[in-house]
Amino acid sequence: MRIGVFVCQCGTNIASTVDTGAVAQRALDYPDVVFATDYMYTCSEPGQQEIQKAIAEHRLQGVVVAACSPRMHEATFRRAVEKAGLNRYMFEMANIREHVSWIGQDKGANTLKAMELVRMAVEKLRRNEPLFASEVPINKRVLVIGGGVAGIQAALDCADAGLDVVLVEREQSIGGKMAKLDKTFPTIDCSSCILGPKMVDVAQKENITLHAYSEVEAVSGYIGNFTVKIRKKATYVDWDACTGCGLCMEKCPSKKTVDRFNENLGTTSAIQIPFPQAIPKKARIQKDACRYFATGKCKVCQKICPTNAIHYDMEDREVVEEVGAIIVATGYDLFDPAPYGEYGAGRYPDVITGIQFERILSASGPFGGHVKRPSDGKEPKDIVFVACVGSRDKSVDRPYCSGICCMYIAKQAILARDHLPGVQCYVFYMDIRSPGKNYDEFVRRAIEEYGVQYIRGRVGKIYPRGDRMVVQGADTLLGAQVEVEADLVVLATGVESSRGAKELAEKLRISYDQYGFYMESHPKLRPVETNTAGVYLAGACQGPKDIPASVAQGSAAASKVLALFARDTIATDPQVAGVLESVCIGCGKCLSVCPFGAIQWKTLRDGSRKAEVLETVCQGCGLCNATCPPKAIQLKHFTDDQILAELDALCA
Amino acid sequence: MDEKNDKQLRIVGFLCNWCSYGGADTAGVCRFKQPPLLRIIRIPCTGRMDPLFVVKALAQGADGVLVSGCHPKDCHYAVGNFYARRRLELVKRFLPFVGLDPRRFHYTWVSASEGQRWQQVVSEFSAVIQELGPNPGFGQDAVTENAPQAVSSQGGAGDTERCISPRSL
Amino acid sequence: MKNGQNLLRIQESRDAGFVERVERESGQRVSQCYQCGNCSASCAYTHVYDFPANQIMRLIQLGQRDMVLRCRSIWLCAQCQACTTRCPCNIDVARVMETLRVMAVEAGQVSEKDIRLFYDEFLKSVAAFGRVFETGLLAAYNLKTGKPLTDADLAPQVLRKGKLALMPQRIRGRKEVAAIVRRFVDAQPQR
Amino acid sequence: MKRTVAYYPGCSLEGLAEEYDRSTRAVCRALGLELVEIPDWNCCGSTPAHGYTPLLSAALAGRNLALAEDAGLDVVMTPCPGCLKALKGSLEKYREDPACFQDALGRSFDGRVRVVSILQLLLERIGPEALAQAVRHPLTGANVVPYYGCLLTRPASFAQFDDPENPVSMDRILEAIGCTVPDFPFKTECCGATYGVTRNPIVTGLTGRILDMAVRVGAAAVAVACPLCQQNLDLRQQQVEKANHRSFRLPVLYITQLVGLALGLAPEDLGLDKLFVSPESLLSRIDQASDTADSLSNAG
Ligand SMILES: Cc1cc2nc3c(=O)[nH]c(=O)nc-3n(C[C@H](O)[C@H](O)[C@H](O)COP(=O)(O)OP(=O)(O)OC[C@H]3O[C@@H](n4cnc5c(N)ncnc54)[C@H](O)[C@@H]3O)c2cc1C
Ligand SMILES: Cc1cc2nc3c(=O)[nH]c(=O)nc-3n(C[C@H](O)[C@H](O)[C@H](O)COP(=O)(O)OP(=O)(O)OC[C@H]3O[C@@H](n4cnc5c(N)ncnc54)[C@H](O)[C@@H]3O)c2cc1C
Ligand code: SF4
Ligand code: SF4
Ligand code: SF4
Ligand code: SF4
Ligand code: SF4
Ligand code: SF4
Ligand code: SF4
Ligand code: SF4
Repeated sequence: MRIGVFVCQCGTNIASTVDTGAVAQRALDYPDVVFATDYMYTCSEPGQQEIQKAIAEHRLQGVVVAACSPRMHEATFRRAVEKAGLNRYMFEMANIREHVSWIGQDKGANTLKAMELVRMAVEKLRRNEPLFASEVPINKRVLVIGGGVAGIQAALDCADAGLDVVLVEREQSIGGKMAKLDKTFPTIDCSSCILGPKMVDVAQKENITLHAYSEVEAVSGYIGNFTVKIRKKATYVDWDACTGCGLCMEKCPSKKTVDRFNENLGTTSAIQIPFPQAIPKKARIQKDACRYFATGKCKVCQKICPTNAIHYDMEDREVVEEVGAIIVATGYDLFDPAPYGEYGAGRYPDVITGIQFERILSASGPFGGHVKRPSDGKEPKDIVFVACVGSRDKSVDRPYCSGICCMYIAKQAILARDHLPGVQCYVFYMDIRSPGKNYDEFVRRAIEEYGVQYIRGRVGKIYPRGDRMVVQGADTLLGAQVEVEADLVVLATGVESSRGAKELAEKLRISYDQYGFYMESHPKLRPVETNTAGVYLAGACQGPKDIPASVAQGSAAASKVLALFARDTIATDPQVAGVLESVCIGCGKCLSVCPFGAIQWKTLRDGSRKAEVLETVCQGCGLCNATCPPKAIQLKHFTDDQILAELDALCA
Repeated sequence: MDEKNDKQLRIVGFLCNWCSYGGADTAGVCRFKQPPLLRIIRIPCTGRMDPLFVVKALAQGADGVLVSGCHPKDCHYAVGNFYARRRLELVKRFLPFVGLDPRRFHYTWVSASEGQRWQQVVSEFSAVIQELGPNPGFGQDAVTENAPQAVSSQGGAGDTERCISPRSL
Repeated sequence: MKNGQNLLRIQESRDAGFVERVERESGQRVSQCYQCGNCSASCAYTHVYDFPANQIMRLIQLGQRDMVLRCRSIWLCAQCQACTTRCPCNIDVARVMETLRVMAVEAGQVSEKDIRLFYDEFLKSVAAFGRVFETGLLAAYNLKTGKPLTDADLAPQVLRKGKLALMPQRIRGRKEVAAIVRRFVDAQPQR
Repeated sequence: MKRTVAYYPGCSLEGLAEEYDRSTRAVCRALGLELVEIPDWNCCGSTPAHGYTPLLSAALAGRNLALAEDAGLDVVMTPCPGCLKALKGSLEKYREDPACFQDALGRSFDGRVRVVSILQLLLERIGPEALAQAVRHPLTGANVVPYYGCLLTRPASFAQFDDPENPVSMDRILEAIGCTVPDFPFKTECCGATYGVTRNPIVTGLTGRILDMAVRVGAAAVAVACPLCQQNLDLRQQQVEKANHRSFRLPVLYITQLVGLALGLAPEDLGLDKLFVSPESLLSRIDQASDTADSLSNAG
């Protein structure tokens, strides 16, 4: 190999504490080096031309630049050598500025160190090989998992841009938590008025395929080309036939079915459309509540259905979708307050959760929007809200803030006052967290205009006295124990990761934190990407989030997909792992360590099993390389050979 | 001037590209002075670290080996540094058996913004190596088993792993 | 703050090592208390405390050693464990209160002398007989506090039911028990 | 499972709570549980020892555990939650630092024993079903609220038995013997504990609150499992009534007394005569109820 070495003076940045001339001179002694020089500003236009000229003149096959950090200019020089006809990977940098000239004053020691670094770079370069990026075609369809507001937003944005969208929702209808809300902070607009049209859009867009009451079973493939198996769960109603007329619900004799959409505050029929605005508006039989499934008798719905949509023998069905990118928007679940025995949730009917109160406030809720307490239907005179139930509490393993409850408490207190002007609201809180635009003003309005009493302290115990509940708490501002008698107590239960979040993450090969929230690539700079290329995040599945933030993320994830799909192919980074089949013993260690699932089995003609790297999936971490017992799998550009050569150059 | 014959002590550093290499750059940009013993080899991730590299370096006469990567929950590749920690911990325990002083090997976590911390890591480790003197080769070191880690800024090494991988680790 | 102490020059009265000492001796991370107030909300004695439990925790965090050790709350705490059961930071508040009591005795800063006296008489009784002699304990306590009529209203009833022993139970191993008590009590400074 | 259990009555059960001792022994005997009183046991030190230093408490209580061990017994039962706490604390201290513990104790100790309350013993060794079967006179028609007191199940990490906020062990026993158990929100509220003597007004206040809640939920009697609770609720009930200007006249019985009644044991064996508030009202109700039941079944 014919190697050229360029030692940069960087003005005086390097030259003042490194004898660049001597370094260049010394480089000529290294094997394969046929040309060496020092230069004032190597990265400048003329500096780059100098390199190109030398490549031509000295028929160089590789170039070493000893200058600043490769994190600064590696890309610049790679482009320069490429222009002169070399492969961009036949280039190495020695960092003699950040790692040498700027950190030491002793010119002798610095010069010596610079020489060694150059020698290491030369030795590595001697073992470099040309690498070529490959182009893979992109399947421009996108899968959105979860049809809450975040998923809906992402699906609509993608569909608006003309993409084919597959939306998978686990429940019978899309809408997520927002569909259950009455009004929304900080503007108090009606949740279904703003979400409803978006849900209808989803149903009407021709390029959105909605699989409701379905779950993702398996995901294979990689960015640009995923294959997804989806299980459509049996609804016992043929949705192609069902018109959503609701006759079956009316006539179904099994009316005592717990109404999950209304957070167990009411009852519904065994065959049900969860709420009037449901999308798709189709009926489903809840098997465990249906008389026919229990006793073999009934079939009332089948008789009444005008379109013969009922099929008791329906089974789960599997569909396969091919997509190029995946947006995960599976949202969150709410903390079950049962561990707080002292609050009596579950034991006392008038101790409810925030989402239950949301249903009580809703005109389509169990009480038709009249604020009543569940125990006896009386209108409450005093309502107490308890903040941070299952949040910021290490004793129940929920040390994080749920981020939304301070705001929804203020909203619910305001709405309660709007519904029942005579009602007095109290809020026990530790801190009020309201950092969004117009958020603190909203809380102040609750306090100042709506007269909501905020009490700074946690609640110790809630117990019944007569037909009211006594809330025993502290007012730490007063330094006193306080008691408030209430007709209704609302526990602001915290946000936790969606049920099944971890299992889904494993299918998608994305990571999650210890509480089951998905991990973004970078908390600030790559908030909707995951470490698995082609998989993006939106909404509360990444962490507690309100609607504005969820929607913003939905759009952000969609824009990431659009950016990816703006090209027909993707170039892959060729610095990936590769397997030397003759050396591979088929032990499978690399398959089990690869964090990205980039390695798969390949069977050779002789029947032997060898590892094979999916170059488009491999991220180039090198874990497999370090793990492989016979060193059959090597990370290109960072092979054992290359690293050991650097080591040898230094020590030998 | 021939660097090969110079009796200066040498430390080989293996630094991950994303965090620690950047941290060393930051220290440079901030002009944080450091002893000139260290020679850095850039690797994509500490997960790339083959324990063999450490042993080879010391066997070939490097006076010290320093490995540094991203903080445990910050790994660019999610879990690479987690594997690294387990492997390097084993190396550390293995060194005394081949007659090498385990103090010649140190691993830690430094992020790209922690220039100051990098300066401290390098200075302290260099001081340790200077105190130990030149590497006499296999079996020659006055091995102190269970020698307390001489570098105090090891912070990250003991940090608890909070990043959970979807695959069994 | 109660006690009319509405100005605290934090550094003047600060004992910097206090938090650490309390943490070490109680095994509890008092510095993790984030002042939610649940301990005070749960404590049945907050109404008689001079400082509610959460303020004790706060004062410890601020290193206000004297104020903490001299306060009455630590002596009125009944060790009912309500605070400990409910603290969201997993702090065993009752254990902290108990630790403070021990520290107050060591420092000779006991505020509620009669409660301390009751403890002393109790242990004397145990050391003497191996078991407490309730009648004798009550008599001694009443005599020493100068409140001879404490619970006098109950005495006739108790006697009628034959429930109050007039003679102490002496166990065989009382010397051994006395030795145990002495190992600790003698090590304490006198009030 | 070994039927023999080491029995640690504790000082209270020798004095003001002697009926707890008597009824405990009687009930265990009737249910086939053999109690072996720890020979020459000593006071556990109670709150005062703990107030000095937990290690003193641990050592005083520990002597009893060591004696039980010497007697070859591996389960120690004590009816008193105060003693229970001291004995469990002793085991904890031993586990923390065996050497230091043995120094304080002045004898050797293996830490093999387990400490349980009478409730735990009844539930673990007999169980509600078997108990219900052993009942001869179900206390049908009796509204009895279970009052556990603050110490029995708290702190949870220590007690490792039942729920710290809403315990149900006593509820289950009461239901097994036929009682009706109303929801009682003050199951674990503190009654004033040891401050009967030193801070009487605190006790009359806290105890008054508990009795008031018991009356509100319709209790005809309170079941307790703690001698201190019993003293405050029963012996001091008159003081409480005076301080609160109202009358409760609410019988307060040890759970063992109630179980004994249901098992058909003689009132003398249960020490019912030792209660200050007469249980007459409760007993007559039960009689009435069972009379009606009898006559109903006769008629049927
Ligand atoms: C009581 C209460 C009041 C609130 N009030 C307001 C308010 O006034 N203003 C405001 O801004 N925010 C409010 N919020 C917060 C709001 O609910 C959330 O910000 C929002 O719902 C988050 O949307 P999302 O799409 O990320 O999640 P979700 O709404 O949870 O939607 C996730 C969807 O994914 C589906 N899913 C989950 N797992 C899978 C799977 N494996 N496969 C397929 N589908 C799956 C779920 O069924 C669900 O439909 C309130 C929250 C509560 C609890
Ligand atoms: C003390 C402090 C500490 C902080 N610490 C953190 C932290 O630790 N973590 C964190 O996440 N956030 C932190 N922040 C917040 C962080 O600074 C902002 O979130 C972030 O900088 C916002 O980025 P931006 O691009 O929206 O706005 P900016 O950073 O304000 O950038 C706007 C740019 O637009 C230019 N500009 C303005 N008007 C015009 C015009 N008319 N024409 C052309 N150009 C224009 C400005 O010159 C500027 O360069 C901190 C903020 C402060 C004040
Ligand atoms: S299943 Fe039939 S009856 Fe029921 S809603 Fe659908 S079309 Fe109407
Ligand atoms: S068959 Fe089932 S779903 Fe249909 S009407 Fe009868 S109970 Fe309802
Ligand atoms: S948002 Fe408010 S109520 Fe919710 S967890 Fe955070 S601080 Fe508590
Ligand atoms: S204004 Fe800033 S400092 Fe004040 S509460 Fe809001 S976020 Fe915190
Ligand atoms: S280099 Fe990393 S991502 Fe690539 S195959 Fe190996 S382990 Fe997987
Ligand atoms: S670890 Fe190495 S030998 Fe084992 S399967 Fe992978 S490539 Fe082949
Ligand atoms: S243990 Fe003490 S401080 Fe805690 S609640 Fe009980 S009496 Fe109050
Ligand atoms: S309950 Fe715990 S965190 Fe809350 S104030 Fe008390 S000690 Fe502090």
